[in-house]
Amino acid sequence: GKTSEPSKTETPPPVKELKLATTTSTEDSGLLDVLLPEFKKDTNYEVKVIAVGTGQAIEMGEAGDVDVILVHSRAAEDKFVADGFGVDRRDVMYNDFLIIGPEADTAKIKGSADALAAFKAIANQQAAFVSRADDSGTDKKEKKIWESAGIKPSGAWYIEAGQGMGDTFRMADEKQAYTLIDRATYLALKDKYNLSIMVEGDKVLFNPYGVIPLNPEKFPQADYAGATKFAEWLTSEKGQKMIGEFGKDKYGQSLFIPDAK
Amino acid sequence: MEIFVQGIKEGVCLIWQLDKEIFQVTALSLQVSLTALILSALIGVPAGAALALKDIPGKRFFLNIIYTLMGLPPVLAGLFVYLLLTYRGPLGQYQLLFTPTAMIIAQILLAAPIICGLTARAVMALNQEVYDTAVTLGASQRQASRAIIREARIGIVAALSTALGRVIAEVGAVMLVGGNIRWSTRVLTTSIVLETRMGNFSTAIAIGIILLTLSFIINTAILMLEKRSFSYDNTIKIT
Amino acid sequence: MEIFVQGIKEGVCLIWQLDKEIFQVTALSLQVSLTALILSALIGVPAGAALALKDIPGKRFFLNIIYTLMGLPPVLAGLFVYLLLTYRGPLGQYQLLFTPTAMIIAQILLAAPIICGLTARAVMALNQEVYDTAVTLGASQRQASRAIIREARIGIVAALSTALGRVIAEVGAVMLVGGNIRWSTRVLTTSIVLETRMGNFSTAIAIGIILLTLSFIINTAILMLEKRSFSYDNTIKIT
Amino acid sequence: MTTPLKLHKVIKRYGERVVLDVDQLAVKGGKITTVIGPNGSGKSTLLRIMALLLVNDAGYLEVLGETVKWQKQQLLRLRRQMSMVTQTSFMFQGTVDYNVAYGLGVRKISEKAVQNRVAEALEMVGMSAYRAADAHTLSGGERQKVAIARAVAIKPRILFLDEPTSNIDISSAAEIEKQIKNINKDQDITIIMVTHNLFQAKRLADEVIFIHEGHIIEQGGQDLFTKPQDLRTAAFLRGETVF
Amino acid sequence: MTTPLKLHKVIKRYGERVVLDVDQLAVKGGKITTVIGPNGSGKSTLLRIMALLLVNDAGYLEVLGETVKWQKQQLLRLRRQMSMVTQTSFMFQGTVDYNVAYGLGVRKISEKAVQNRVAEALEMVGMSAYRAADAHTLSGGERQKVAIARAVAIKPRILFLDEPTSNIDISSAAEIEKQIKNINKDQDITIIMVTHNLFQAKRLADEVIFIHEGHIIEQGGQDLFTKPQDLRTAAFLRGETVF
Ligand SMILES: Nc1ncnc2c1ncn2[C@@H]1O[C@H](COP(=O)(O)OP(=O)(O)OP(=O)(O)O)[C@@H](O)[C@H]1O
Ligand SMILES: Nc1ncnc2c1ncn2[C@@H]1O[C@H](COP(=O)(O)OP(=O)(O)OP(=O)(O)O)[C@@H](O)[C@H]1O
Ligand SMILES: [Mg+2]
Ligand SMILES: [Mg+2]
Repeated sequence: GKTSEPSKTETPPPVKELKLATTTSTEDSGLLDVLLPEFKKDTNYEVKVIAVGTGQAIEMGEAGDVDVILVHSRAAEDKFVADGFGVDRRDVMYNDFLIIGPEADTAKIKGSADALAAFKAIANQQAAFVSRADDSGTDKKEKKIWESAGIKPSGAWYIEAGQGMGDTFRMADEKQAYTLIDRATYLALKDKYNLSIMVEGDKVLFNPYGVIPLNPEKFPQADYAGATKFAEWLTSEKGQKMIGEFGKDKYGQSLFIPDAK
Repeated sequence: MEIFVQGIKEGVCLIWQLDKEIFQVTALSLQVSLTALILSALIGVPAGAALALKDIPGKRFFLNIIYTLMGLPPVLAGLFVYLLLTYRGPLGQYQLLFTPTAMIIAQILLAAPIICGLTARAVMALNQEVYDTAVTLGASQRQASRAIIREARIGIVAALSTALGRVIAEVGAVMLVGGNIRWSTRVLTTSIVLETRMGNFSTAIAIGIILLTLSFIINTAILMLEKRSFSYDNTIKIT
Repeated sequence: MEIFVQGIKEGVCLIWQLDKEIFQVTALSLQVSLTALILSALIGVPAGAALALKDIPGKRFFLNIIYTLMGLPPVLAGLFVYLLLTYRGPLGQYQLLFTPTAMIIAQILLAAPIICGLTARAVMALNQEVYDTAVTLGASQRQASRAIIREARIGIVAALSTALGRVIAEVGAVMLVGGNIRWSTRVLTTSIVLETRMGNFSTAIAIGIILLTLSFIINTAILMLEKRSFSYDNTIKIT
Repeated sequence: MTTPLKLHKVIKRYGERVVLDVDQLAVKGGKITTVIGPNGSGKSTLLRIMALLLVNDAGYLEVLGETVKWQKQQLLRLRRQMSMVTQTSFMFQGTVDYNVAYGLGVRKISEKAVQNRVAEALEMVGMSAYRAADAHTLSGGERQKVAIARAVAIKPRILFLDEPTSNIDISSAAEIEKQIKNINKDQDITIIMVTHNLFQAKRLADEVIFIHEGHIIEQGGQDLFTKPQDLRTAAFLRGETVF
Repeated sequence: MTTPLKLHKVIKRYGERVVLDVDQLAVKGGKITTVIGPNGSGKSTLLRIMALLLVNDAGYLEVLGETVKWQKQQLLRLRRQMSMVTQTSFMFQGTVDYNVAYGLGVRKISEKAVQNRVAEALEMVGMSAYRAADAHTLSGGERQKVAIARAVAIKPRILFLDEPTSNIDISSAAEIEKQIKNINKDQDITIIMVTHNLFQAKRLADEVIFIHEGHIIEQGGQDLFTKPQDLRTAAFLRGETVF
């Protein structure tokens, strides 16, 4: 290959760095790989992505080790802001959760649009269900549905994996069990495993993502300007359009629905 | 750093309250890692000695492979076992995935090369005299190898300590093939990861301290066993 | 198991196509792990030799602590460094979190006890004669220690191989303090985890194979260096 | 008279250098053969080959009537009938007892018989008081005595001794020489012994072998000491350098 | 006449057992002192204490005019003026050259001077041809020769020799004895030598020490060999067991 670059004479403006803590779903789905280069072009900000569980992402925000967080756990986000760690939370997008399961469908829930009923059926049948049980956004959502359904899940059929989404999907496949999964991860991984969609479209399954810059008063070292630029860009017309388009070419549908107000 | 103090306090509390879950998790950690360690020793020590002693072609290459496998990434070892045990895999029919057995198999993949490699090195540090003396007194090759292993004991005990450290601290492989299932395949290390991911740093540290205490106790036991077999302290005395 | 074949093929392809990202990731892995290894050796070898030789009170206890730390869970080491380097932590002002430096620090915590413990054992396997001969020829304590380390070389090289295996394969600590940031702190092991999480098993295997190849090359280099310093092959010959 | 050891055109090389080149050698059964020669002449090498510890590069040897094939079962069978005191008297980690019992242990002899034989062998070399001592704390001479006891305890048919009394005091050495003669006579053991002490060689020898630069220059009875045939032998016996 | 080595009520114990108990001992400077005695009588222990390799449990010693405090700087200063051939002639891994140069290397002597001294020392023991050989492949006698060269190369003021010729052939031993006498005279080196060879002890000794069960029974000149004062000395010299 060539060793010499064409022209190194003109010095490009210095690239600034921005640290983003986010959940694994945004990185693993490939969304950020599409958005960030465009964001860099527009603002000259290089975003460093630290993809962890929602709990850990929020903890990193509270410690002041990043500049901005992009997570999905409304209650925790509100608390984050209320406690003064972050400011200006903005809605960015939502995706939705699915209940997936094996073809055999012992709980007979396929095709239903009622998540509560489906969870009840699973519990009644004691059909194997893998829970992430890791306090992630998905896990919190699942716990809430059980609560609404008035069930305290326990027993051999209720498997608490304590792992990320991809690993939980893998385990559910091995065990031919039901599980709750976000659409983005499901679409990205569905070809690898043998589980299909049982329940979708229920309002309770919606999963909103919010972006929150760190509070500049509490964390003067954090790049508030950059974080705000990032939040603004994500919620701008351009950012929203890109989010809406993402995944259409590959899966024939959007993975994330933009919903910035 | 007060989070460490808090972690230690919390660790003591967990043990003090005889927390049922932490006991079960600790017991499983012990069971899996000790079983893996013992089985790895049964494979690794003779294999290492043989590798050091036998004049097989490509011996250096083999040794090199073993040293390389000492650095087998746990995730890769886990992946390998996973692909063997998955229901679509060659051993799928035995339904071993997400069981302690699977975790033991994966940990053997990690521990056996360490024991084998370090045993080989300990044996290689010995002199010809050991072998000559044994066989000239009528030892068979097998008996002489046993004499050699006995002389290399210090190095072999180090191998065991190292391998123990590797498996008891390891998380990538057991997470993948065990699945970190509560009440079933959750061990200390996977708990630490889980708590860390949930942002519960002090709980993570508490569990870590339980793990270190455990491994301190096992190491003490190993060293006691070794010590008992010597009357004379033959470490170098410097003046 | 055809997924392994596919993984190997993919690995070769990745290298063949001079994939820019995999090169960067590999280079960072190398840089971080080798730096950590070298710094750990600079700490661990003298410390291990001193621990084996010096008649300090509570020596056995110290040794035991070192053996225990050989089994420090990477996540715990990572957590420790994280809490040191976090914005409000004692070293927060240096902004080292999520940098290769942080990864190196964490890996030193893992590698140094291994090198120290195994060096101590290798030295303990030597006889009084080494020391006596050195000092009677006029060596100072320091020079005699160097002679001892030289005699224990076989064991110390084993320590280096083991520590290398530990750090290059380790994921928990670098993930936590490095953050697995693309183009910045992503290394081979964190890539493997990422790919596994995304279900890309063959890519994970491909990267794993690159990692193993790397560690094979480094081990070969270590052994060559060691070999070069000996003319005579003094391994035991069995008949 | 039997010949338990025969060598035919046996050669041993290290790299380029030929360190042993024995055309023909027959060791007389039931006799004491002493081997003498300068440092580096190949005495230990010869003993190690005869004791089947070192493989020759050319030629072959016959041990106890069998041509040595260097094959596992045969080696074990032959080795079980011989033992050796090596020049360094290497001791296993453990007590004196452990060391002397080792050769009996590998033969799966009853525990009681082992104890008796160990006691007897240590008595013979005057080391009974050291049974429980750690073998690595012994003095130079004590170690050699234990090594002798260890080799004798198994009652071999052939006993190789490589400078066994070099660090032993004169009165003990005299006692050990007496014992060597005794076991040679009483138990009909063939003994091959290397020594630099020409007086000792002469006192013990039924046969003498003089080695020089890897070659057996002369072999004979007591006459060899008084009427050496070769000039080099004569020079060596006079204490002159043989180069 | 100087006394480079003095011992006062020096005791060494291992566990319960007292292996050395020297009330008073003065070694004459510039002389050759030979130490004789049965196995296990404490000869090597005595040498190791005098060479500052082993700490005594009671009493004190004076070396080269200084009372030994077993303190780092002093030890190094004193050790740099002595060297020892140990009973086992331990060799470092590496070539013969490496071993002989070791003591010069630690003294940071110029590379050229090192080469000269190494060559000279190996010449002295007739091992010049083995400079490049690996020290661990040497024969027993060759190893002792190299150990002697190694100790002599540094030109110490006190030289300890613990049975240095036990595995060396008679003509080489005679040559080495001559060299020992030479360096004693020419370089004014005080030499303390343990040997079981009474002829050798007699040939070399300006002074003789007889040790028995850890005690110095008798010390004297050549007379000691002909007219021993103590019954135990007499018995030992006659080759009788001294128990
Ligand atoms: N592994 C080896 N590599 C190279 N040379 C060797 C090796 N082993 C022995 N030699 C050489 O072979 C020669 C003969 O050695 P051997 O031990 O048989 O001598 P020896 O007659 O027993 O001498 P000594 O009386 O000193 O014990 C020596 O010069 C020695 O250096
Ligand atoms: N570390 C030790 N522990 C216990 N006993 C020891 C230790 N070292 C030496 N001894 C004993 O001390 C006694 C004296 O040993 P030393 O080596 O001084 O004897 P020596 O006179 O040199 O004998 P030799 O002529 O056999 O070399 C011996 O009986 C020996 O067993
Ligand atoms: Mg020899
Ligand atoms: Mg001695």
